Amino acid sequence: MSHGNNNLKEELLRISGVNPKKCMRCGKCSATCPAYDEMEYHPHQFVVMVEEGNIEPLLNSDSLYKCLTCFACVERCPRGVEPAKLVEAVRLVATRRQGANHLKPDDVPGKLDEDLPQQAIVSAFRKYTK
Amino acid sequence: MQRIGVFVCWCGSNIAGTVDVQAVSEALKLEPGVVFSTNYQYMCSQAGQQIIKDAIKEHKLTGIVVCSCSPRMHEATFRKTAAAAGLNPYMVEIANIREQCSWVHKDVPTGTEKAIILGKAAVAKVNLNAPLTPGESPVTKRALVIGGGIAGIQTALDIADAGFPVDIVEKKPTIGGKMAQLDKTFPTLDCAACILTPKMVDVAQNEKIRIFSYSEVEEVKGFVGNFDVKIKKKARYVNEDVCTGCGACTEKCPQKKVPNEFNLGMDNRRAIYIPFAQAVPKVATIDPNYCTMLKTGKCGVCSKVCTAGAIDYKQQDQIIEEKYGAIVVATGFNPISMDKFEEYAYSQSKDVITSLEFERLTNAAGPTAGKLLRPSDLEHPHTIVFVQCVGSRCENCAEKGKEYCSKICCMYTAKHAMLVRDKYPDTEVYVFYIDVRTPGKNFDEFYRRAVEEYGVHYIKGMVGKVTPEGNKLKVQASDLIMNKQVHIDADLVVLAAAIEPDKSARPLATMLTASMDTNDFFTEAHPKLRPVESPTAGVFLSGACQGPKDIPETVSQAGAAASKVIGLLAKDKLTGNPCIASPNEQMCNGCSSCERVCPYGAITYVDKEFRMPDRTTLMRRVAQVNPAVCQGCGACTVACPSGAMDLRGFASAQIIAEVDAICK
Amino acid sequence: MQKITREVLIEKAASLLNEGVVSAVYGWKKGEFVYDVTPALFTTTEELEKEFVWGDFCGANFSKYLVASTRKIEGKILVFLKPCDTYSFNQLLTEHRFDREKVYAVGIPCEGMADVSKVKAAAGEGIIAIESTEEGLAVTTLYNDAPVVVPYAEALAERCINCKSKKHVAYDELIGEEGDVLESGRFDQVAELEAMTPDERFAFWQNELSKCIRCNACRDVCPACTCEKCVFNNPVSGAETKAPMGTFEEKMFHIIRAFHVAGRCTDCGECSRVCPQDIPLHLLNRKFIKDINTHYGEYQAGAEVGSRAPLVNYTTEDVEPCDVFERGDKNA
Amino acid sequence: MQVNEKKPLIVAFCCNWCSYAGADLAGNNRLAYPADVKIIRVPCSCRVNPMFILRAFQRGADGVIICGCHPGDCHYTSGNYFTRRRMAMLFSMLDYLGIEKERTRVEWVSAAEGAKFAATMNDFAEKVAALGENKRLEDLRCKR
Repeated sequence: MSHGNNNLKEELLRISGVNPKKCMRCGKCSATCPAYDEMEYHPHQFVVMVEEGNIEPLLNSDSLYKCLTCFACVERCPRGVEPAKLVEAVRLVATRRQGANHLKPDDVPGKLDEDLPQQAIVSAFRKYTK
Repeated sequence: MQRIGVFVCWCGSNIAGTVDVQAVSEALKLEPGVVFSTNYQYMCSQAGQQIIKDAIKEHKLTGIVVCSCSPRMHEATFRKTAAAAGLNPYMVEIANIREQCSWVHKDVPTGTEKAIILGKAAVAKVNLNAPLTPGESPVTKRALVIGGGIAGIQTALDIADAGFPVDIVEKKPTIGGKMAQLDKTFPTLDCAACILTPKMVDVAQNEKIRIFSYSEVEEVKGFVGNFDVKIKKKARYVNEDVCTGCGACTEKCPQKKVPNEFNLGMDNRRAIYIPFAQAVPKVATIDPNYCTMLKTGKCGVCSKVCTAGAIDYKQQDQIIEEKYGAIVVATGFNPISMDKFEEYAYSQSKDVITSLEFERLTNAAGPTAGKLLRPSDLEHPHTIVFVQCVGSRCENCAEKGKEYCSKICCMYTAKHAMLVRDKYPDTEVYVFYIDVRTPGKNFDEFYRRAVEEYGVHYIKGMVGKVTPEGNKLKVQASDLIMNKQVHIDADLVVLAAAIEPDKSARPLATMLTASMDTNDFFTEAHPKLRPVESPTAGVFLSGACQGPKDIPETVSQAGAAASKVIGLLAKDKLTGNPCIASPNEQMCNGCSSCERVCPYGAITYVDKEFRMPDRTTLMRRVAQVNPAVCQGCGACTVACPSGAMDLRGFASAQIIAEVDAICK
Repeated sequence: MQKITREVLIEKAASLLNEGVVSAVYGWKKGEFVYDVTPALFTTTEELEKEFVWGDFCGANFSKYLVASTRKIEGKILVFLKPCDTYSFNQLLTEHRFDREKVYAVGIPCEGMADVSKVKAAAGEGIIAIESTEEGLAVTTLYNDAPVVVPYAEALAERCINCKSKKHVAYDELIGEEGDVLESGRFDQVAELEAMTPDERFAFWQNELSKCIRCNACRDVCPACTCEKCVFNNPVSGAETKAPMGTFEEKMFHIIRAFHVAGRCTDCGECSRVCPQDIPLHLLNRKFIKDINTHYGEYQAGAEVGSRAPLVNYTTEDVEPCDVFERGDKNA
Repeated sequence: MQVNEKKPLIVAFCCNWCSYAGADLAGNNRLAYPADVKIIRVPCSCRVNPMFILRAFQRGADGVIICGCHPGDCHYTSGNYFTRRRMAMLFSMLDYLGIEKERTRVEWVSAAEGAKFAATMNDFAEKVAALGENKRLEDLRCKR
């Protein structure tokens, strides 16, 4: 059922060194994940979705940045699939796609927070955009 | 020089249609050694065979070549024909000019040319054939069963039933094995003891069966039909023949703090003990690691209370030597250690238990007399979480778990869940599973009953973490169907631990030269067609020593192994395959290369005396092939650096002669 | 230049002979020329004093001699083993080729042995004397007045340049300091050959093997070739040949020989040392060792007694024969 | 024999239990493959000594193929595992000596794989024919 982006999948597998085919869908990674409730896509979904080539939703999801990289999923996975490495790889691809543009003007309103000094936003905007 | 007869078969038009049979028989007449050559419509027919028989007699043939169909079809036929005419059957070679010539090639010149070449190769081979006689060896009509669990018990009973004497060697003080520890059995839920203990009694009462309990196999020598076995009967410090099993000693023994292995350490026994009420033999055993008398020389209570005078502190290990014709391995399994699975807090909380421990907790003869109580505070648990596949199907954690599926866990977990809900409907039961595997008669129905009738909560997903907090166990798991992480406050967590072969199996396999896989399960001679035989002739496999198995499967394999043993013991003599390896001792280096590749352990080494040209003698290590054990694969012949090892019937010189004839 | 002296070895041998611990000693003695040092069996201290030699041409590995001599000689035999020799020693023990009880093994350090071909190339033919000096080998020939000094680095035999181990894996007693297993570049040349095209490889080997005169020296010196009867001497083996009748037989001889010792060859390099035609025979053996290491896991024959040689072993996951060519061969 | 065009000669060593039976099945199903393929029956592929292979080349074979049971299905449980190691090593060595690697092959053919047997032989014969005569392991004294 490979309908998605195969080039991207290849790249992710190469970066991470993970073989998602080894996953037997037990969900122990997600069972052990401390950031589970924060995430839209959970560790086991990363594995399944990458395998299916359904990667865009992952790239656009905040889940990427909710992963604590605690490696509990890697430690507990009975098949040695290492989901955290896959999350890391997706994160890397997302970062690379942005180029030097780490912050878009559209992102700013969402980041606004009463406690945050305006100056910080402005300097971040300078620093993280091309 | 051989006198060879060549017989070319037409096989009606099957061969004659694409091969000029007349030309073939004419051409082969000119080959070295050939004194007679003919062709006939159907060589395998009565008349055809008669032609061969007559020619053997008339032309004093020493070897024959039949150019016909595949040897897999009629080699046996023509060997019999030759034997009937007084020729050694192994002087027959077949040139396959039907399946591998006339049927696959289209025109007559091509077919004829190839048929001639194949015929020449067969003639070249027969020129180097030598008469072979199959070896014979007697059969000791007694079987040894190693392991006294349900597999060993059933095998022994079946063999004894056929009238052959059987010895069971069991390392524990009683037979019964794992099944004796179980409470109920799936899928019928009859009590394990109710169906097992009568069988144990049958074993004890069967006069064909001897039980060596508290004993281990020390050494195995010999080969199929003729094994010499040394059995070590460990000192139990109780005279078995005198002890009545009254149990007085086990009540009076002052050493009360010995972990009871039968209840998996969940309660204590005395230093002198009978493992359980229905033990066979029902004889007490003193545990030398705990007995004050044996350790310090002061106590002697058991001796004083024993009215039969059975206690013998001076008893020594005893070696029993016996001959056997067949050996059945039934060494069984154990759950793997849970210590390394920190995430389940097995070693942190008494209330995280294995399924086997759960069996004891629900067993009427167990530490809680059958009441389901938490080990930590003996309270009744209201929420129970079962975790499946703990250590099974675990690929990356070789030091922790096993790569294979343990097969029995799905079913016993369904059983446990169902029993809990049946006895204690106020208890919530959750089962976390990856897959539920229930192939087997009435198995899936059983599992569905647990869900549908008993309301067990089956959740697809694994438990990630168990944290003891107060008197609760915080269970964090994933529910893959609902795509959420679930948190359950459980009172009891039951781990379906993977099973592994008993630790005694590996050294035993070495003794038996029986092969094992990387998981230490015994390998079968053929995975489909010979599932109860080990590749080592005369060694049979019964039960979980060969792979994870439930009771019905174990019992059927036990019966199958028994029938194989009976088939072997029913023979007075074993006739071997004469096409076996044989070493040229003059050329043998004794280097052990051949031994290492032999799948059957047929090769041993002896120090042999050689007379040297200068009239001195020399002792040198040389290989010997046991003709009763060798199956004739020829692996050794290539491993041998000096070429000392050769294979009868497929000798190097013969194969080279064929190569030469084909390439000429 | 060797660190230990001849005197130390003679003293050790003499004392063991005199104490009656051993009844004979394997050592080196001068051959016809200074550089063709030959193996010898000494039974008296007088012989030792007179003929025992130790220096940069004592390459001979005695392990193999133990097979025959332990059968003939009463009592123990003292054998001096350089680190690489100890591997052969162990391999022979693995194959039960001699009785360990009949041998007293003394491990001695080795700084690498000289290759006479290299010395001749540097100093010329007609060598009449070679002196080991601090700077190198001082070589006196018939044609020069003053000795030519060949630095050790230039004289070192190929197998010693790529020394795999200075550690002794077997001995009863060790003289001098123990060394370590080394990282060597011994497979570099094999890799170079592998990187060639098949035609280039064929040309290379055709050229090398056609030099073979079938003197059998490689076989006779090889510590893995201790068969009671060699297949090449056995008329029924199908491999018996006596003379290099054509290019096929040279190839067959070396292929079969390399295959027979595959997994058992410790890479001691004796074959190449003794080859009168300077054929790089070690490159055949190293090819097998390299393949074994690549496909079946690192294995050093003789590193321990009783280990199971790779070709009498298997795993169910082994590489398929069609896939062994996939090893960086750009032409594959 | 016609000498106009020399046909390649192929020696196939087949184990008795799987591949030889597979060849028989190819026959039963009348699946054609070149007559240049000549089969030698051995009890197990592990009986094949490298000596036999070299001998075949010496005597004029242009290709040698060894067929055995699939790994794990050996009638003798482990014979073909040894074959696999030995032949991997031998073929690698032949390749190292510059001998065309297409001239040698190991193929696992079960007793049920008649079609695979025929296809394998067709393919192998074609590859060997494409290489032409065996020159690199020939023995001039044994020329046909």
